Amino acid sequence: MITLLFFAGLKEAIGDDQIKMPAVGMTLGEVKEKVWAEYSIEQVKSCMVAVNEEFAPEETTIQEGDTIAFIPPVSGG
Amino acid sequence: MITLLFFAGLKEAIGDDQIKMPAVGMTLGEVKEKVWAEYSIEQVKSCMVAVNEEFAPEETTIQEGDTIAFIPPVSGG
Amino acid sequence: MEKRCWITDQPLDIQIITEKVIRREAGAINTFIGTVREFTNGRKTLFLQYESYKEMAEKKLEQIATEIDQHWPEAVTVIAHRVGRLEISDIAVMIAVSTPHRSDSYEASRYAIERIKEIVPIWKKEHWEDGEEWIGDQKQTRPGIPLKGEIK
Amino acid sequence: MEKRCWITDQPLDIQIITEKVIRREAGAINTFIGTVREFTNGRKTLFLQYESYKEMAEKKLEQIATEIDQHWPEAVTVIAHRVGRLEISDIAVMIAVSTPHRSDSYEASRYAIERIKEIVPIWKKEHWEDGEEWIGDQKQTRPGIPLKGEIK
Repeated sequence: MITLLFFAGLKEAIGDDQIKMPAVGMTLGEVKEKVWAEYSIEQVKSCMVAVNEEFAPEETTIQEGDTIAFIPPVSGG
Repeated sequence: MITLLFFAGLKEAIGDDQIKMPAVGMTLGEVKEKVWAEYSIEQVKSCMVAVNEEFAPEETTIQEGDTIAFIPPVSGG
Repeated sequence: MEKRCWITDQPLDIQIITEKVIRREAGAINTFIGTVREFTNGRKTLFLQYESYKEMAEKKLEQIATEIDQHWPEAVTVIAHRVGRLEISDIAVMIAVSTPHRSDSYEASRYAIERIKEIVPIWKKEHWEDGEEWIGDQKQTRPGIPLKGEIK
Repeated sequence: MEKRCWITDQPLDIQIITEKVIRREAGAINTFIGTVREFTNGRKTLFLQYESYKEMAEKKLEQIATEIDQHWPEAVTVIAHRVGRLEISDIAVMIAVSTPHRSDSYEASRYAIERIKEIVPIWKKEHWEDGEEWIGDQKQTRPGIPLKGEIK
């Protein structure tokens, strides 16, 4: 199982700040597709994704225990 | 009579922070020449001069009561 | 070693943060303080809510400080960002950089705030009199997507 | 109205000076703090002595703040310079500028320190282990001569 984290507007749209799902062996892109298929939230596709607190490309293969964070466009500062 | 003010290295070279002298009607350039003639300090000629707290060109004519400050290259900040 | 970059829900202390970078080798300190502004494009903000992905945000701030170390080896950098509810004029972010000479302090400080707006997972929600909105979610105000080269 | 530019022989207070520019209209504050550096070109400074032509120096600082008002109409500027004997790490000068947006705060702050080094009658004497010298007196370190256009 892996953990998905959602923040800011995406968290509000999903209705939860985290969900668990089986995804070991999938790519990050596939995980995004799966979340998109389930929630139909436009931002899921466009936002950046981090694996274990580091931005990662869509080709990344998910490992057991990974934490995947969906990072909407940031607005700190 | 007018008042001449000296600062920093020039004050130390002149040995005083101010002197009074008659100079009404003279130009600022002439005052510099006069001070130079008396003290032979190279910096007198090269430094900027302010009349009544404002930088002034050498052609300025001195009025009674003016305060003339010799401003060595500044090094604040 | 004390942390040089952190996220907190407590008020940021200008004096304490600045003092962290004062040292005998430095002759210049530049600080940047981002505060909550009341009006943006004529619209009145009541307050802001900042949220972060704290662990990653602290790592990314630390990455920015490391980038500064590389570009300006003589710089000492501190960065703090506040989260939670912030009122008008409250300090959201503070950067302090000390360097031997002044140019570097300005450049490194500027670099830090620009990078914060690019790569650090912190979001703000504007609360107006007539609504609220997560900033950065709209295409026209999207500073948040790191360049490809920044993805490790 | 309270003075926004001043010369003092007392320590400069970072908190107080910064707070003078915090306001609801501003979202950005840049501060520059010049401190006494221990080493310059490998030579060890023991302490510095700053001297000013106080009345004129305050006028010139005020002139710089006015120039900033003209170039950056939304800026609020405070500048303070300390004189007398300063030890290593003591603050000699502090500039604080607040603006609605960050670019202006950096630019105006930088403008202020560059102008201070050009037109404000303040001098420093370096005291080294093996001597002392008024800085600015030597041709090679002479930032102090205003351009002709600056003479009114």
